[in-house]
Amino acid sequence: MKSHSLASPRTYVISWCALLALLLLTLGSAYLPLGSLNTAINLTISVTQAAIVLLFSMHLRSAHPTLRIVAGIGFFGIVILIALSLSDVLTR
Amino acid sequence: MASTIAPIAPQFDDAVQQRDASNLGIWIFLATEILFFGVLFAAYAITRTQHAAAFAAGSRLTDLSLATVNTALLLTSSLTMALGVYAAQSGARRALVRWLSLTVILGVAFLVIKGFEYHADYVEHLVPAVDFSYPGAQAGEVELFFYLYFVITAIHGLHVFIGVVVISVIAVMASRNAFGPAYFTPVDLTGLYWHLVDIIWLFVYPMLYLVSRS
Amino acid sequence: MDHVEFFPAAASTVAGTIDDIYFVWLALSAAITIAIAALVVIFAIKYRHGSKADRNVASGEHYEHTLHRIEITWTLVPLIIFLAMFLWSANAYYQSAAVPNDAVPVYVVGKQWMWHIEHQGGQREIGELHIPVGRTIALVMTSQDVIHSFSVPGFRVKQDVLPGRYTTLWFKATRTGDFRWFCTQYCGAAHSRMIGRVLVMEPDDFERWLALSDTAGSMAAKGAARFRQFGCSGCHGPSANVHAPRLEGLFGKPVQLQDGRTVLADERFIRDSVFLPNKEVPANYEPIMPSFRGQIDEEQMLEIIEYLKSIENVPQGGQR
Amino acid sequence: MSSISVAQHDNYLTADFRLWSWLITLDHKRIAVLYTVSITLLFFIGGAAAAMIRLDLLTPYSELVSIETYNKLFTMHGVIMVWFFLIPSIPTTLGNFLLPLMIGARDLAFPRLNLLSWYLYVIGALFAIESLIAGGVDTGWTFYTPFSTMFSNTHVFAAVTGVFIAGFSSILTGLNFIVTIHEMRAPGLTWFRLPLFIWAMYATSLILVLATPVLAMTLVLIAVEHFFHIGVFDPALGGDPLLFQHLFWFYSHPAVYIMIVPAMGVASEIIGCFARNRIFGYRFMAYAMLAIAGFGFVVWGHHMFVSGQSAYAGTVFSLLTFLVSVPSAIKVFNWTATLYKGHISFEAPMLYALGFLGLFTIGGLTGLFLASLGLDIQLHDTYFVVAHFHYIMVGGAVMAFFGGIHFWWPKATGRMYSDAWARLAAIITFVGFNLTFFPQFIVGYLGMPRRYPEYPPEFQIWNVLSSAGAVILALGYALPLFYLFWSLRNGPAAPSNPWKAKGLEWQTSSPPLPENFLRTPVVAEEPYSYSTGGSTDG
Repeated sequence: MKSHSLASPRTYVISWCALLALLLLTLGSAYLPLGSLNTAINLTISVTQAAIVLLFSMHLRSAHPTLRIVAGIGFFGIVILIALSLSDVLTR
Repeated sequence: MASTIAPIAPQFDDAVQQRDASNLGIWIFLATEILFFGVLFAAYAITRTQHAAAFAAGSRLTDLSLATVNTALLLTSSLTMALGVYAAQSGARRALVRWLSLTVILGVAFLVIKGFEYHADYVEHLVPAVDFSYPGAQAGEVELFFYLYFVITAIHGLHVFIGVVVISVIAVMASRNAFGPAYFTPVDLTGLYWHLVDIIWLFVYPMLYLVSRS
Repeated sequence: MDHVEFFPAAASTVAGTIDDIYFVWLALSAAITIAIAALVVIFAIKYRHGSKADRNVASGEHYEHTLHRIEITWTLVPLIIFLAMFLWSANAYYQSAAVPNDAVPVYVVGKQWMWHIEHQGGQREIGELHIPVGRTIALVMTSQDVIHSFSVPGFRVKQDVLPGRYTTLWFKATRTGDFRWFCTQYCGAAHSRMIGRVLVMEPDDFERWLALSDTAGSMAAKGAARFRQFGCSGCHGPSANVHAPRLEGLFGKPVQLQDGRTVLADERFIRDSVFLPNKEVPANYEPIMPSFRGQIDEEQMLEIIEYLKSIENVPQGGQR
Repeated sequence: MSSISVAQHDNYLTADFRLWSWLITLDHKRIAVLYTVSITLLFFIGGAAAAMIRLDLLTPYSELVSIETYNKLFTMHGVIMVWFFLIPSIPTTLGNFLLPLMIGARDLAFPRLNLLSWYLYVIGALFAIESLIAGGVDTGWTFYTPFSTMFSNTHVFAAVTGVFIAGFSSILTGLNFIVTIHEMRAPGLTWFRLPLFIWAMYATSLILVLATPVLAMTLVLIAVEHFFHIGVFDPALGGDPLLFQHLFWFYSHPAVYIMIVPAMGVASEIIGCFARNRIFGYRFMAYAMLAIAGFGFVVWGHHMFVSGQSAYAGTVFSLLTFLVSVPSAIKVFNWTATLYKGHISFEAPMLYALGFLGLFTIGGLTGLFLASLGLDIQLHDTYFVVAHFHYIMVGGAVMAFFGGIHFWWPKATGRMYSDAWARLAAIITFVGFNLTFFPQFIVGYLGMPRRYPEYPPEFQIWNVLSSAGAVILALGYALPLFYLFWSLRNGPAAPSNPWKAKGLEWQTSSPPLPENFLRTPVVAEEPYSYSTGGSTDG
C-alpha cells in the first residue's frame, strides 16, 4: 500500500488559495436572494472544498485505492443516514 | 540519525508494513469521526426541514464575520500543517517545528475567537437551557437552532483542542529530532486528523452561519 | 383456562388479509424448515463418519458450472418469493394506511397511563371504547407526554401515538363482542396497565349507549366554548377588527402560505397553527398570532378542531 | 492454572504468572482470556435478570416483583446482553484469540489499542453495573425519547455513559481487526484463502466501525437532553421523537448483524471441520457476509412501520429488508449442502453448530414475517418480535458462541473436556431454547405486548411453557461452566490439532506460544481442503 508520494508545497499553496477563494464565494453567494438555491450553492462549495482538502492536503489523489474506499465509505454513510431519514420526514 | 529510524513493533515484519497499517488505521478512525459528526448533521438537516423559518432567524443572530475569519484561520492552519508534513518528509527539522508551531498558534486563535463568540452569545441570552430569551416568534424553535449550534461547535471545538494538544506534543518531539525522512508517521497521521477537523468545519460554517443571509 | 388459543379472533375487515399473509408465511416457513431438517438428518445418517456411502465428487469445469447454477438458483428463487410477498403485504399495509372517506372520527388522547376517548357527540370514556359493528371508525390520536401505541389484536391494527402529532388508525369491526386493546409502546411504570376493551355493539345498542351517556354537549359545542374561552373568537370571530383569517369552511381546504407553499388544512395544520403559529403563516396575513402552547391541552385542542370541522358550511361561527 | 505442564517452550499462559502481567498484557490471546472472563460474568448477570423476568411471568399478575422493578429488570437484561455480552462476545474472545493465529500473524496490528479496548469495555460495564446498583434504569434498552430524556427519573445518565464508553471499545476492536486482516496476512494467504471466520470478522468489523459512532453521538444527544431538558428529540419544543428512532436504529439494526455474522463464521469453521468437507459455495459465503454487512445499513426503518414513519419510507425499508434476507438464506442452503458427501461426526461443537443452523433458520424465516408491512402491524412490539430476535441472537449467536468455545477450547487451554457432558449440554440447550421461545411466537400473534409484567389470563399457558423452558435453558448454559472448569485442572492434555482440522491456528501448539508461530507459516492451499489434503478421516 504505497501512500507516500506527497504533494509539493506549490500544490498546497495553490489549493489553499482555491479554498480561500471558495470561502469568499460561498460567503458572497449567501447574500444573493436565491431561496433554497442558496443552500444548494453553499453545500456544493463545501463539497468542493472538502474534495480539495481530501485529494491534495490528505493525498488521496495518490493514495492506495483502499484508503480512498475507506474515506468514501465514511461520507457515504452520512449520505445514507440523512437521505433515508429525510425520505421519511419529507413524505409524512 | 539513529533516532529517526522507525522503531518496528514486534508484530510487524518491516517498516513498510508498520506504516501502511498506521495509515489504514488512521483513515478508518477518520471514517468513524465522519459518522460521529454525521449524527449531528442528520439532526440538523431534519430539524431544519421542519422549522426552516426559525433556523433562518437563529442563523441571522450568529456572528458571521468572526466565523468567516475563523474559517480562514482553520484553512490556513491546514496549509501550515501540510507544509509541516512536507518539511518532516524532507528532513527539515527546524522548518517542521516552525510549521507545527504556527499550526498550533492558528488553532489556538480559532479557539479564542470561538470563545469570544460564545461570550457574545451569552451576553445576548442565546445559550439554551442556561440563559435563553428570544423576543420574536417561535422562540422554542430558535432555541433548538442554538442548541444544535452549541452542540456542533462545542464538539468540533473539542476536536480542535485535541488537535492543538497533539500537534504541540509532536512539535516538541520534532524539536528533539524524533522524526526524519525515514520515519515521520506520527506527523503524517496528526496532519490527516487536522485536515479532517478542517473539512468538518467547512460544512459547519454554511450550516450554522450562512442560512438566509440574503 | 377452558381452552387454549392459537390464533386471535378475527373481528375486522382487514384481519382476513393479515391472517392470510401470516398463514402463507407459516406454510412456507414450515416447508423450508422441514426440508432443511430432513436434509440434515439424511446427510447425517448417510454420510456419517465411517459409512460406506459413495463420496465421489465430479470435478472440472462442468462441475464448477453446475455449482454456480445451484448457487444462482437458490439466490433467485427466494428473491422472487420474497418480492411477491413484499407486494402482497405492502398492499395490505396501504389498505390500512388509507382512511376511508366514510369514517366516523373518534378522538383519543394517551397519557401516562390511561386512554381518554371522546366521541363526536361529546361522550367521554376512559379505557373503554364503544363502537358499532359494521361502521368505519377512524381514531384521531395524540399523546400528552411520551409515545404510546394503540393496538387491538382482534382487529389486527396498531399505531403509535405520538406527542406533538396526530396519527390516525381506522378499522371496521365485523362482529360484536369485547376485544382487548393494549398500549404496545413502552411508556413507563404502568405501561402494562394502559389497556382497555373495545366493545363492539349492534348499531341500535350503540345509539342507545350514546344517548344514555352523560355529555356536556357535543365535542363541537365544547370546542365552540373553548374558542371563546381562549379568546380565539376575538380575532377569528365575525366582529373582530384584527386582520386574522376567518375559519368557517377552512377545514379540509388547501391553504396558501406566505412562503409560496400550499398545505392542507387538516388536524395537524390547525394544531400547529395554534401551538407553533409562525411555522406556517397563511399568505396575506401578518404573523401576529401568539402561541397557545401550555395553555390549551390536547383534549381541548381536539374539541376546537371538531368545532372548526363543524362550522364548515355555517356562514357564522359560534352560534350557541 | 499452574498445573498445566510445559513442554519445551513456554506457552502464552505460562509465560508469566503474575496478575500484573495479565493486566498490562499486549498478547492478543491473553486479552481474549481477559475478555472471556469479563463477558462470562456479564452474561450471567444479564441471565439472572432474564431468570427473574421469566419467573415473574409465570402468573398473569406481577407477584414476584413490582412493575417498576420489572421494567428495570428487562432494561438491564437488554442493556447488558446487547452491549456487554452479544456485541463483544465472539469478536473480542474468539476473534481476538484466533484472528492473528488464523492469518499467521504474531499479533493484531495495534496491541495497545486492543488492551485499551478491554479497559474501555470494563469501564463501560462498571458504569452499567453502577446504574444497576444505584437503582436501575427503566427506559428499555432502546432509550426511546421523549421518555428517556424528559420523563424517566432513573439512572439513564450512568447507563448511557456506560454504553457510550463500551462503544469506543467496539470501534477500536473493529479498527484493529480491519487493519490486521488487510496488512498482516501470512505469505500466500490471499483474500479467497481466508477462513470464513476471518471474513465474518472482517464484515463485522466494518459494521462496528461504521455504525457505532452513530450510536455514540446519539447517546451524547440523549445525555445532553436528559440533563438540560432541551434537545431535538422532544416534541414539546418542536423536536422529533422519530429522529431519535432513525438515529438509534441506524446503529441498532446493523448491531444485530454484529451479533450474528461472527456466529456464521464460527458455524462455517465447525461444520466444515466435522463434515470433513470444503464449505459449499465458499465465495458465495464470503460475499453473502459482505452483502449482509452492507445492506444491513439501509433497512433500519423496518423497526418503525407503525411508529408514524411515512408509508413511503416504510415501503422502501420493507423492500430493502427482503433483499437483505436473501444472503442469509444462501448461507443456510450452503451449510446444509456442505454436509453432502462429507464424513460427518458429531462431537459437541458440531452439535452446537447444527443447533445454530436450525435455530437460525427459524429466526431468519420469522424475520420475513416481520418484514412484511401489513403483517408487521399485528406483530410489532409483541412477543413474536421477542421470540424472533432471541432465535437469532440467542439461538443463533449464543449457540454458535458456545460451539466455538468448545471447538477452540483445547487450543486455548491445552486441555480436553468431557465430550459426553458437552454433547449433553448442547442437547439440553437446544431443547430448552425451543421450549422457551417457540411459545412466544404463538402468544405474540395472539397479541401479547412486550415489556408487560402483567398480562391477560388467556396468555398464561404459553408463558408457563416458556418459563419452564427457561429453567432447562439455564441448566444448558450452566453445565459447561462445570465441565470446562473441571477440564482446566483434570482434562487430558490436548494435542495441537485434536479435531484434525484445517487452518493455521491448528498448526501451532496447544496452547500457542506467546509469539504464535516459531516460523511465519506460508499458505499454499485453498481453505477447508479436507477432501484433498490426505485422508485424515480413516
